[in-house]
Amino acid sequence: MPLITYREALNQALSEEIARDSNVVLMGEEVAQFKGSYKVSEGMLENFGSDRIIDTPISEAAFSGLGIGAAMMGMRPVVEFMFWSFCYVAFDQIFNNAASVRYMSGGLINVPIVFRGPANGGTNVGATHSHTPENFAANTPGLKVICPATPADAKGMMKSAIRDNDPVCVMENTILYNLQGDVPEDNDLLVPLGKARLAMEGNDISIIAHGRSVHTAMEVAETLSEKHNVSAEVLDLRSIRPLDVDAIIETVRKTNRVLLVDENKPFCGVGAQISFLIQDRAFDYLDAPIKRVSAIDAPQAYSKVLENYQIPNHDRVLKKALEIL
Amino acid sequence: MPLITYREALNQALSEEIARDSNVVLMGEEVAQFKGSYKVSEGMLENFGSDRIIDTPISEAAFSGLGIGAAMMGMRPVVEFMFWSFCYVAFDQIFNNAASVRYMSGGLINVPIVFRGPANGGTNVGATHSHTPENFAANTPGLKVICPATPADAKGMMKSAIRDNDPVCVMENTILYNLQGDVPEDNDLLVPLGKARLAMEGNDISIIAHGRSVHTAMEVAETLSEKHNVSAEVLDLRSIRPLDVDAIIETVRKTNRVLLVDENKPFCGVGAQISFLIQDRAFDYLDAPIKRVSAIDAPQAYSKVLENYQIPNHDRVLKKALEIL
Amino acid sequence: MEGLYHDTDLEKSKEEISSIQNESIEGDEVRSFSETPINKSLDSEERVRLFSQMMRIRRFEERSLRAYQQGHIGGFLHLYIGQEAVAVGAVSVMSEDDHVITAYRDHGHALAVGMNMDECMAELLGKKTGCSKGKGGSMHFFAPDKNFWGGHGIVGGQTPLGLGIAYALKYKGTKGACLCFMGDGATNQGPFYESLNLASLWGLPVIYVIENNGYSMGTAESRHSAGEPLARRGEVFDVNWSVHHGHDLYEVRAAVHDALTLARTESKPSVLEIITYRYRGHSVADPDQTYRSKEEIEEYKKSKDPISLYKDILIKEECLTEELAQKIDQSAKEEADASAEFALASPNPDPSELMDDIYWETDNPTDRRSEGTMFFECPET
Amino acid sequence: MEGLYHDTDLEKSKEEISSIQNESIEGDEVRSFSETPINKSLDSEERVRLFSQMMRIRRFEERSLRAYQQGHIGGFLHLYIGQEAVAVGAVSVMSEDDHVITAYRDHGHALAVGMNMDECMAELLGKKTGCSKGKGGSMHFFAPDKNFWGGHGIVGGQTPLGLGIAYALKYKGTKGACLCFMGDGATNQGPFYESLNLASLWGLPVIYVIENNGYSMGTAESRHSAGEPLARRGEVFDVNWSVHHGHDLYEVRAAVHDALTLARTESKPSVLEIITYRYRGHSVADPDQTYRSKEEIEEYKKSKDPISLYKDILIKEECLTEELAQKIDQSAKEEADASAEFALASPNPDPSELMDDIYWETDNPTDRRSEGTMFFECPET
Ligand SMILES: Cc1ncc(C[n+]2csc(CCOP(=O)(O)OP(=O)(O)O)c2C)c(N)n1
Ligand SMILES: Cc1ncc(C[n+]2csc(CCOP(=O)(O)OP(=O)(O)O)c2C)c(N)n1
Ligand SMILES: [Mg+2]
Ligand SMILES: [Mg+2]
Repeated sequence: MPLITYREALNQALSEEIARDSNVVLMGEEVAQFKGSYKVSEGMLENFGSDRIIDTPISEAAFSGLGIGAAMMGMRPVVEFMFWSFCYVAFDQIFNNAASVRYMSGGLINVPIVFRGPANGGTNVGATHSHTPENFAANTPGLKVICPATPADAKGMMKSAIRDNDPVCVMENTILYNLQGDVPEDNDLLVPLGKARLAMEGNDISIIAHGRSVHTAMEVAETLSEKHNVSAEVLDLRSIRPLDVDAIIETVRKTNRVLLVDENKPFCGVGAQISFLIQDRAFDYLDAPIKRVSAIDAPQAYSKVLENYQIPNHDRVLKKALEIL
Repeated sequence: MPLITYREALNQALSEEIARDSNVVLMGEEVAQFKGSYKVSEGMLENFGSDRIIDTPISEAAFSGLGIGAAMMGMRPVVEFMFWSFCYVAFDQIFNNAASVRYMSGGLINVPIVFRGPANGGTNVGATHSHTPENFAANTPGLKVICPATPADAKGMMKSAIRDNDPVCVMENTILYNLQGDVPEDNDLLVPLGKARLAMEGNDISIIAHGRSVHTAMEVAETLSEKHNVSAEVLDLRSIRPLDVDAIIETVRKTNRVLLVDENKPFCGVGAQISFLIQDRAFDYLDAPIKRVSAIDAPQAYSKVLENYQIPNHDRVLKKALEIL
Repeated sequence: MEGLYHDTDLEKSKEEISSIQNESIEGDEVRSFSETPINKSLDSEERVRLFSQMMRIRRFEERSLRAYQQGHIGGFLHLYIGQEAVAVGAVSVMSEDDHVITAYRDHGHALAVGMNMDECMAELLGKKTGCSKGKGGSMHFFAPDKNFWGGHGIVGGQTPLGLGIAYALKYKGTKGACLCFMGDGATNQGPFYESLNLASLWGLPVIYVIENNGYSMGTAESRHSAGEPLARRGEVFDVNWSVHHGHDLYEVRAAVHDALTLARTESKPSVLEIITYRYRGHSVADPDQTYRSKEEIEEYKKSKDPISLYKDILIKEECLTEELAQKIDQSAKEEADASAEFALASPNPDPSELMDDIYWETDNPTDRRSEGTMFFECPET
Repeated sequence: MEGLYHDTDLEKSKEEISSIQNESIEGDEVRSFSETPINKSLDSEERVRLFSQMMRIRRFEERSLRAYQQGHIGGFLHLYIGQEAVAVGAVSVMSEDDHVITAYRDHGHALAVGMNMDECMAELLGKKTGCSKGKGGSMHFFAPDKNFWGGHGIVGGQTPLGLGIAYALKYKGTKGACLCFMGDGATNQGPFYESLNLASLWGLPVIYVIENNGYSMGTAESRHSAGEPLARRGEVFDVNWSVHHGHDLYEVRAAVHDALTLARTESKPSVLEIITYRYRGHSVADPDQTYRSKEEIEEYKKSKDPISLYKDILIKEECLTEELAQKIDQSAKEEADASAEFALASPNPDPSELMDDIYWETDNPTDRRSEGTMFFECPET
């Protein structure tokens, strides 16, 4: 299997689906001539031309809505946000129109659109550019939301998202773009939405995470094993909605101790919902309270020192894991 | 104590604060000449003139941002959304600018603004008009959010919100506007943010709710007492952020069983966060899993029959309570 | 609204705005729009059908108002009464490749595109037989099979969607256009301007039809917008624009036809402002007394009613007699009554249906590719 | 950008756009803006101070670029180099009751209003001594005590805030105005148009200064906007507008002075478009090769550099000698170097400070009126 980056995996997924289906187009700020602000769409303008790879003005509300209108008509637009943070200026289009138009039409319409872009902290770009709205999207029936953590998932889940007949929010991570991983060379590599990935098997504690926090969880699991003789299981959620509740319950029943890690701000972050589900469905299996590590509850700080502490990092996660054990 | 409606209580709070402080103005669509879409601001244009009670065009992003800019300059604007649902077209202004400008300026600026309006379902206005974004607001450090359930709180908390030096989101409820209650005739009636209200004392189960769900919880508590010989305690959160965590833990320690009721959609709704807090801090006091009743997980339905079932109603809450007991 | 002819100063701007021609306040000159090819080409039957459509819309809405007052309808009910010539005129010049999208005041457009009264009235009553199965309500009528994409409740929120429909048409090489209706108040929403810029920049066949009824809820145009006329907002984006009388069905047809032709042949957008008036409150619940006078409403009903003006024209044109007009009216009333009966007799949706129509995938379980839990609180079964 | 003078066709529109006068490509005619009262009134010392300010901004940014390249700065760094005459010219005609707000390319404005290099450089390095204590970063400089309200990262997001500042000034009866700076790309955000309408409707003293540097990131103006010039967008809202050369400090001063006077005396908004150019990539990380040629950049540096053009003028005006200019330059460099040393030597903020500056109330615990838990995950103590 070829070793490629998360960025290349996304590029392959987009390119393959654009080649495969003439209804698929990619649009967003700087995706074409500039090759993408994070170079995800490098080479695509040359390969597919300006009808398929489309530069937009800084009009997120208009081009999100444009994508939704086009999707209602049977196209399959992939709309890039340079950062997911910018969905705030297009919030109504995504959270009302994309999410509700099927319902309000009694099922007459469906909206096969993908909204994608990075949603993460850790790059010192400050409060307005570091939002992680997967909890907002997952709160909204009608939307699906996924957070691939590996190159293979970036490719396989992106392809599934594009072929999905419902609106899917794909939340990537700028820090993962350079991450390398094995990715099968398969034009039909489809990783289903809603299926978690057991990233590491273990017996003593379940660390449940998504996005970049999966990698932090893996590092902590290694430290736990090496330095503390603790065998941690790591579950990568991959998809927030649909959610692999069964896999969550299974690991909890096995280890009886849970640590939830994600980059959301804590109040009503994804971890809150998962903790509810666990205590609801595996109450008798819990040997200790469920703990969470999320972003520290401040607007995202600019300073490296502050931000590195603010987002879940190895030490904070390790410390919390040890508290549970 | 005079018996007045929730609507009149809001009107009194706004009027008293406008009379008291020349920096306070009320602006929004139809608040002046039309007297408010829900007549909350009836008579205020006549009393305070068009400099203080200001009709705006349908430009939520602009007038929210205008309010924030004016608040940065020391004014205390009260910005009305005809429905909180319309905050989606002003999302960036509220969730970035109002929430983060203090932080990004290292504390040089504060934003004493109130955003208010109804945020509720139950009136058959469909998916786009029935959002309850208190979970989104509470997720966002920098914002405060309150959901008064009674006329006395509507008045006392609104006054506190206006005098608060931080941005406060006040989420009202169209169905409560006609609710009557005793409200002290006190120009300085200030109900502090962040203090829950024990609405009913009991021993067997804690029903924790906010907004209109408090009244549903009370009805259920009565049914439980009358028909099932169960003594329920009802805690009205009143404020979501700040949150009265102590009061929550106290009632849980007392009854050992918890039912959370709110109108949020379930995934990452307010109940999710509260369930996390309870299991985290009162794990050993729980005799049964925490249960929740929230809005059923679909875009808000238009049909009365569907919507009355969709939002937490007496029967659904009762059924869930009985499951726990 | 200062005077009777909206505060766009229709009268004053007559010279500047070429599209407004031959306005005759006294109403006794010959109107030039009957002479435009698109109107001349109408045969007598077609002319009468247009009359009948306007009549049907009005009677449908009057009937729905009664249903509301009788407590059968909840939520909002925004009536279109007074504006009928806009939807009927515009839709009547559409080809089968043209599409429509509008705001929440959508009953007129729905009936004009050919939705039937039964499904519409049933939707108002929130019934299972409604066009959206009772899930959308008054503000959210849809009929994609009739190229009608709703019915949208958030002011201005449909303007980017209309752009997307036009984009898809152009992308697929269809020689069609999208008519995107909106109110005067909706011009105050930012996404409209973002859309104008994109429409012009990319040459998209979208036509923004501003139905300027003089008020955004209770706010008169002069209190919500600076700079007039509103259609001129297109100018600075190099978008064609013009202003028209909405009480004149022929003028609406001519204007929309021209814009559609421009869209089809040159793939260019337009902004059309159609001056019109609503007789009823913003929605049924609104008192309607705080912001305009009874006299103003009466004056409009008397001298600018699109239906009676058109009736007079048809009688002059000898396409219609008073008698036939009465018959048409009577049958519209009966159809509306029947739709109310249909709606009343229809079943309510069942709570078990709450979870349908959210995701295509859960509605088509055999084709479902995703796994996992999709819903987190469902009706008890 | 098609040619060298932006694709606003500055040349062609010369006749139409009254504000653009006496453009001399060869640069040897006398410029009329030196004759306007606001410029004539400048004494020699003041003229030199303006030169020095531009120089300081340039050297500061060059130094910050080096710090970035050395790995001391993370995140974004959007340099203003090439545009200095806009901020310096505009701010130089402000009175003490006038206010400024801008976007993320804010270092120039910050230094122009009088922030010192140390606090700015320290902020770039995320240090405790930074103007925002390391919490805001490059895009978020603030100095309310100097009437400077930031530094805003979301494109167009500051346009309603600027409106609000103007609103507050008018409400309080202060005869001041708000200068709201924005880029050409920012005109594509809807809230700008909502703000223009409100500014005009309510007569608010806000001046939108579009710093048109020809590009929205890598997207040339002709690829992001239809209809030119951009300032004309104000016209349909009845907002005064004009287009100006940003390489001419005197012209910027004259234009902003006129707009400020209009704002102060008649409480009317304006849109000023200032044609300018940035020499560096959109941000430091950007390669800058995909969308414009080296030749284009060189041509601008050679013939339109605001600093060297102004230097020539001052020498002609006998306010400056080459020698003095060199000295000023040298001292700007030294000041910039010193600021880098200051920043490097400054302490980082401590994680315990993460929770400060979120709420006024938690920062002022003795005055706290609310109760309950405000934060849900805090640094361990
Ligand atoms: C974003 C948003 N803000 C406010 C409303 C509430 N609202 C519904 S209709 C309306 C007035 C719209 O006026 P106009 O666009 O002129 O259309 P008309 O009602 O006259 O047909 C308002 C304020 C809304 N639905 N959406
Ligand atoms: C809403 C939003 N969308 C996208 C971005 C990313 N972005 C930052 S600056 C920029 C280009 C802005 O260009 P312009 O307004 O011309 O200003 P300039 O950079 O030329 O000063 C973009 C796309 C953003 N910050 N905010
Ligand atoms: Mg209107
Ligand atoms: Mg630019």
